[in-house]
Amino acid sequence: MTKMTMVQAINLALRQEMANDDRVVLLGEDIGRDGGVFRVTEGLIDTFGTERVLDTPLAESAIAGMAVGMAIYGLRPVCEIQFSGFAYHCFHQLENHAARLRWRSQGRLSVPMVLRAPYGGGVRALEHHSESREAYWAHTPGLKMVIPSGPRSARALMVAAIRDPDPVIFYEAKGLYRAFREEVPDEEETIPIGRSRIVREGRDLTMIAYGAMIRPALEAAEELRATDGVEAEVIDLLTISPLDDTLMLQSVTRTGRAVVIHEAPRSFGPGAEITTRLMEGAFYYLEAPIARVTGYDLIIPYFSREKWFIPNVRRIVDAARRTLVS
Amino acid sequence: MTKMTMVQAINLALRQEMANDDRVVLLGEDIGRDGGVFRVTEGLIDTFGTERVLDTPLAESAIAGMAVGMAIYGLRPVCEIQFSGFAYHCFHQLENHAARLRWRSQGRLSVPMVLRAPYGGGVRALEHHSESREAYWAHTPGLKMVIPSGPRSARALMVAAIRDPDPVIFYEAKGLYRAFREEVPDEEETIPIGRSRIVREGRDLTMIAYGAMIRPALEAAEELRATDGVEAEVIDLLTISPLDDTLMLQSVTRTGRAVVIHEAPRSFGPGAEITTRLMEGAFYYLEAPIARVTGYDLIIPYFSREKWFIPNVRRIVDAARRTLVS
Amino acid sequence: MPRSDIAVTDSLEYLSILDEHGNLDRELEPQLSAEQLLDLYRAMVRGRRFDERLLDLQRQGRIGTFPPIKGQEASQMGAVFTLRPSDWFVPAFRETAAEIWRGRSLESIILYFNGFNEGGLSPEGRKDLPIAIPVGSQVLHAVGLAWAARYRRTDEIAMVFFGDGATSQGDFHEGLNFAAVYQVPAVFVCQNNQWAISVPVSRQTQTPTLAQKAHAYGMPGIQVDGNDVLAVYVAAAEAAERARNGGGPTLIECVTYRLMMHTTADDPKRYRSDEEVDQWRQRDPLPRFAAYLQQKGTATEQQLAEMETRVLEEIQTAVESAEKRMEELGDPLDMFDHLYAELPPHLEAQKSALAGEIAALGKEVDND
Amino acid sequence: MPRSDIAVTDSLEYLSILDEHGNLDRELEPQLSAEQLLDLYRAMVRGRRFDERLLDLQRQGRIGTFPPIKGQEASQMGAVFTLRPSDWFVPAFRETAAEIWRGRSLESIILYFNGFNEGGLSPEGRKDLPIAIPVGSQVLHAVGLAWAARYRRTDEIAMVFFGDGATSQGDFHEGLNFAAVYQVPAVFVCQNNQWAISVPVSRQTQTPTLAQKAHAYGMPGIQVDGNDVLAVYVAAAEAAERARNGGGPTLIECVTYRLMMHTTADDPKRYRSDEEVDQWRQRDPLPRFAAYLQQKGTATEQQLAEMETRVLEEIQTAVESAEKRMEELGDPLDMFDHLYAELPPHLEAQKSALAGEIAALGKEVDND
Ligand SMILES: Cc1ncc(C[n+]2csc(CCOP(=O)(O)OP(=O)(O)O)c2C)c(N)n1
Ligand SMILES: Cc1ncc(C[n+]2csc(CCOP(=O)(O)OP(=O)(O)O)c2C)c(N)n1
Ligand SMILES: [Mg+2]
Ligand SMILES: [Mg+2]
Repeated sequence: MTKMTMVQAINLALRQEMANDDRVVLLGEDIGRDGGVFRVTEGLIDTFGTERVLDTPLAESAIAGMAVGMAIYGLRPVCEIQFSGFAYHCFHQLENHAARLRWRSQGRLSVPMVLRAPYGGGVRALEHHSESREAYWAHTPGLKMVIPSGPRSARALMVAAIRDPDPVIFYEAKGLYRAFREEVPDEEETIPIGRSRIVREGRDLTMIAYGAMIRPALEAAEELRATDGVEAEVIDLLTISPLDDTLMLQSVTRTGRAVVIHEAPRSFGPGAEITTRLMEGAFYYLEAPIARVTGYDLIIPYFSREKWFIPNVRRIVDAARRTLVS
Repeated sequence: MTKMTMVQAINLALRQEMANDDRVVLLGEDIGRDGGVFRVTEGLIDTFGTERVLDTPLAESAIAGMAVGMAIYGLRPVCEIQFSGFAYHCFHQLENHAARLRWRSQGRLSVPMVLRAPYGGGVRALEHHSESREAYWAHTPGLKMVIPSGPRSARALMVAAIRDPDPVIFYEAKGLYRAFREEVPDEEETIPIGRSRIVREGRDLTMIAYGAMIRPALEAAEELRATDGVEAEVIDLLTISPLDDTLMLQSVTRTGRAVVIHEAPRSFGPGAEITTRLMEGAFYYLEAPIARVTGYDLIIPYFSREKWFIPNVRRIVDAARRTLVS
Repeated sequence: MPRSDIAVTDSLEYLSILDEHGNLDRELEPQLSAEQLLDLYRAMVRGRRFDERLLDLQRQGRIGTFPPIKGQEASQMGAVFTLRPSDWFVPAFRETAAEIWRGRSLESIILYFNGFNEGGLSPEGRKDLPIAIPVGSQVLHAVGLAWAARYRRTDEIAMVFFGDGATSQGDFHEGLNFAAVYQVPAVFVCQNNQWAISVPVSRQTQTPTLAQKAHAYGMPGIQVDGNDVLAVYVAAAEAAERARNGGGPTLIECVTYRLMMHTTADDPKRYRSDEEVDQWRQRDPLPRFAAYLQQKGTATEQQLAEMETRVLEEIQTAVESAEKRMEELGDPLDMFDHLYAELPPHLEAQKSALAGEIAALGKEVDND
Repeated sequence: MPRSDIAVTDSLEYLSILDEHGNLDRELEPQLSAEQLLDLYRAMVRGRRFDERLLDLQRQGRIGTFPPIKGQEASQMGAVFTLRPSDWFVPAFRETAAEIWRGRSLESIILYFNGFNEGGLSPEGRKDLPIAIPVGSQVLHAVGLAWAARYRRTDEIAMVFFGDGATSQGDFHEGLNFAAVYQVPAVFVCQNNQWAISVPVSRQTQTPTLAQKAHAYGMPGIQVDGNDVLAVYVAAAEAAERARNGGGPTLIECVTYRLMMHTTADDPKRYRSDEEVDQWRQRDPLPRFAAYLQQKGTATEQQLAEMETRVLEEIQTAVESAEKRMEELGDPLDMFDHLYAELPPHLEAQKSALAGEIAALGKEVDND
């Protein structure tokens, strides 16, 4: 066990998988010499050389499209898109090809690639550098969409993503990169993709969140206990798609109340699917409308105002209280 | 009043707006000499010349990006993306720019463009030619997402879209292009963007649909009346985003039961947002779980199987019955 | 300090060996064996006749929309003929002759164009990608494949096909740039058939050639008479050898012509003249090559005719077997296969819901 | 029939007028008035000094991340100086000097880099786009603007800036192709500052110049010493005139250097040597131009120093007024403004929910 930041934990996952498996190659802008603008790939070029860590020219569609070709060949490319706000440049490569090739070839070919991208706000970044649009990928059949919530889950999910036989979009909450350290086992650890987990147990209310929203959710849960004597269960999705609704349904069947939290804009966002699954699967157990605490249906504002956009403990607690009194 | 197909009705809207307003210019692949692969722009190049109807080189990002520039200048470009499956090539131009420019410039600049694209199945097309991914655009703040359900609404919404001060993504159900004719007034008609409408009244159940799904919904409603004595209200959204939830909430408050229908894949699709809005706004009136009748979370299969993917009358009736007995 | 011209040192050439009047440049003529020449010719004839048959089937409603290749047989066969089985072949959607040469069955093509996902199954062990409909997008896959081939220290190369229209796409640009930067063993074959649906190449780009676009990437470019299978072969063989020997990528522009409609849903009379088509008919790659084979004594007219007969029989057999096969296919539940390596729970649920509906339907039908 | 070279007829030139040793090519020297020369110099100095001040502010935590322009003043000012107010200016994100020249206030730049959306407000009536962060994407907007300007029968042109890295993007390619096909009045200015963050131009592309990429589009390309404001001016003036007279677009590559970090979040020591930076410091565009002005008798050292002083005062005033302004700004409800021309109902609801929360918070605070 070593205490490390999420940046270090992802670096560890990449390093170990590269050491284990020479099919794993990295490509992206500034990931080599520079170690990535967030230093996630720091030092990997020194260990593995320019043959396995490719500093690419500046073109996201080429990064994704080339990775599709590499993956078809049998490699396990891990590409970095410098910020998720620039992943739309390669949307067509992901939708038209990465997501479809196994299906189009009747299972004969496949695209085991990972596309990493930092997402979300909270680091006073320039515009286009703070959005959360995981719903785009979650709505795309053929892709998997994963978002870890801290160092340990990031490491374990990254290993799983690299080994996954299908394309995985891997969003990294940049607000978590260096926000805290966690014990990460030195030996191998994976978390199966497509499985959520309970990070706090509770009988009165279910909170469903992921990524950078897990910490405010947990804090909100503590506050609710302290001030209202309410025990909130907190579920960390980890995988957004395929969405694991088993745990959340079990939980809501017990609690009857739910708050769904994400940074992404509200409308047509992940919270809508989560809410709908709960409505479909636990309708008769619901005691109150499910509440969404989300980003507004706006572009995330420049950083002087972003704290007003991103859900915080107060908004979560308020929503939980409204849910509890109904 | 003239009876016309949806292709003719959209053509009429374009023709009249072009005649009225020299800011309106069209651009896209094969929209000139060829009149568009579906003939929506047929004859317009003869009337308005190559200066206002641009046959572009083959590049969707350029079509959208050039339209952004034209719109900033003060024109009203209407671009055609030949099939919505190729609109992902210009995702970044739409998300990074079209959707943001008014906001980024504090209202000083704007992008009054329309991006037309045929979507959906039902015409035995090749792969990549039949998808429904309106949720991508609906989840994008700064865009509007419109889908007419027949000739008359297509004409009236197209006029509104062209006149709209903000960027509008306009999906045309290709299965409706020549499916039926409707009376379309010769004189001007518009439907306000952001407003849904009731296309069939009923007290027992609310069906919410749009585009090509309105006809099977109406047929299902007839069947339910005939066989079950049930009166279904059918709401045609017309605009997907901004989503008008007023009418649907009023309706469900009365009926207590709802079925949401779309061709798009189910998970993280438009139905999730619609369901969630109903859950949020009419929770205490709901008598049964809201049902979704949608495409599966698959790529729409090649045409020999597509009828099994696209929601049909039988599936809608079944879902309605399940909703009614709960 | 001055104002001076900058010289571009990458080569840019035009190549033609056997022209439409039968003139042959003996110095440039490739040394192909009789067997190779006949293989080439047979593949071109197979492409032509199968195309014609597909058009019939389409007109009879027995298959859906498809893109005819007529006129482009030399341009694709001359190029793909230089590949080894161990090389990677990355088609666009108008390379039917090349696909068949690489081992794709006629049946699978019929299935595909009749809307059966089963038509996507590529021959096992073959290094062929399925067709790519999103124009230009496949260029990047070839770059990735070629990169991986070199990473694995093989002598494999990747050859990718695309049209004149595709050169306008960002993916073409990004792909050629990456290929040149990484000096991957790739050959980029542009079938310039003069049209991208209704847009002529003169309105697709302002440049007089497509080959010169190579200069934007620092790679050699060559323009060849794409209806001259010998010229295409020579250009492709050179490019393939260069790639194999670590010399990096090449852009080849084959100047050819789409003699038929864009797809069967298209009506070319709307945008181009019969005269233009007639002119290009004079330059048909097949008769030119047939005459060459006869002059050279590689085959008699009679032998070539027999070859045609055998090809037609082969096609007939394939059509029959495909139609039989399609009667058996079509289980809707199959659409849930192959999206992911493992079916996730939500799709499992959707699949069994559909299975339930189908079972219920069956009962209804039984009860009728 | 044979194998023959294809000649590319579009021009490709290199231009330098005033080199780093002070050598001047008098034949090519542009005829600029003293006033124009001083305007140019002042704009370059303003760019330089403001940049330095922004860096101070950033290091003191008074603004957020920003991209310094130091070293690129000539490359942007020489080009933008040729525009008329009625022309369109389309920047990337490293054209601060050019933006200011066009009329953007120093305050708005400070606001922008300190995370205030209000910094996006461009000067009224100005035909300037806001900066574009998604690399290369703005190239297409310039094409649309230029097209529209011609459609409206104006004599306006559009000039767009981008970096060496941007030339790898599909949008660059698509934009130049569209521009050439439609022969729009656009000038494409590539500031080749040798680096795209940590990637040197030699790994961005295999071509020895970026200017030669013009040949892929059938337009003239010219490479200029981007640290020589006279050369940049001459090349841009020619291109602008060509565009204005219906001669179509031009690609200009300004060979320059980013003397500082990519942005203040970057550490260039990770990827480039101090020696390289030092070499380029010798080629700094400012001293070169200052010496020219003095030799020519346009201004004395003393006068130039006074100009600097006034520029510094101007900057000081702007910083003070921006900081004052920012104290007043920041109402969170403002983030709901300007997304759409009219606020739709769901956003109206979200806005009033937030207003309610803020009011409640206010009360809480009051109750404390
Ligand atoms: C990205 C994309 N945009 C549009 C289309 C529709 N489309 C199919 S083929 C075609 C023209 C292709 O022209 P070209 O590249 O010259 O190939 P050709 O058809 O002549 O073989 C178009 C516009 C598509 N398939 N993909
Ligand atoms: C589409 C996109 N991808 C990645 C980035 C991140 N990024 C910002 S600037 C930059 C390098 C740009 O290099 P260049 O075009 O040479 O301009 P310079 O920074 O040198 O002025 C990168 C990779 C971005 N802003 N947009
Ligand atoms: Mg073509
Ligand atoms: Mg640069």
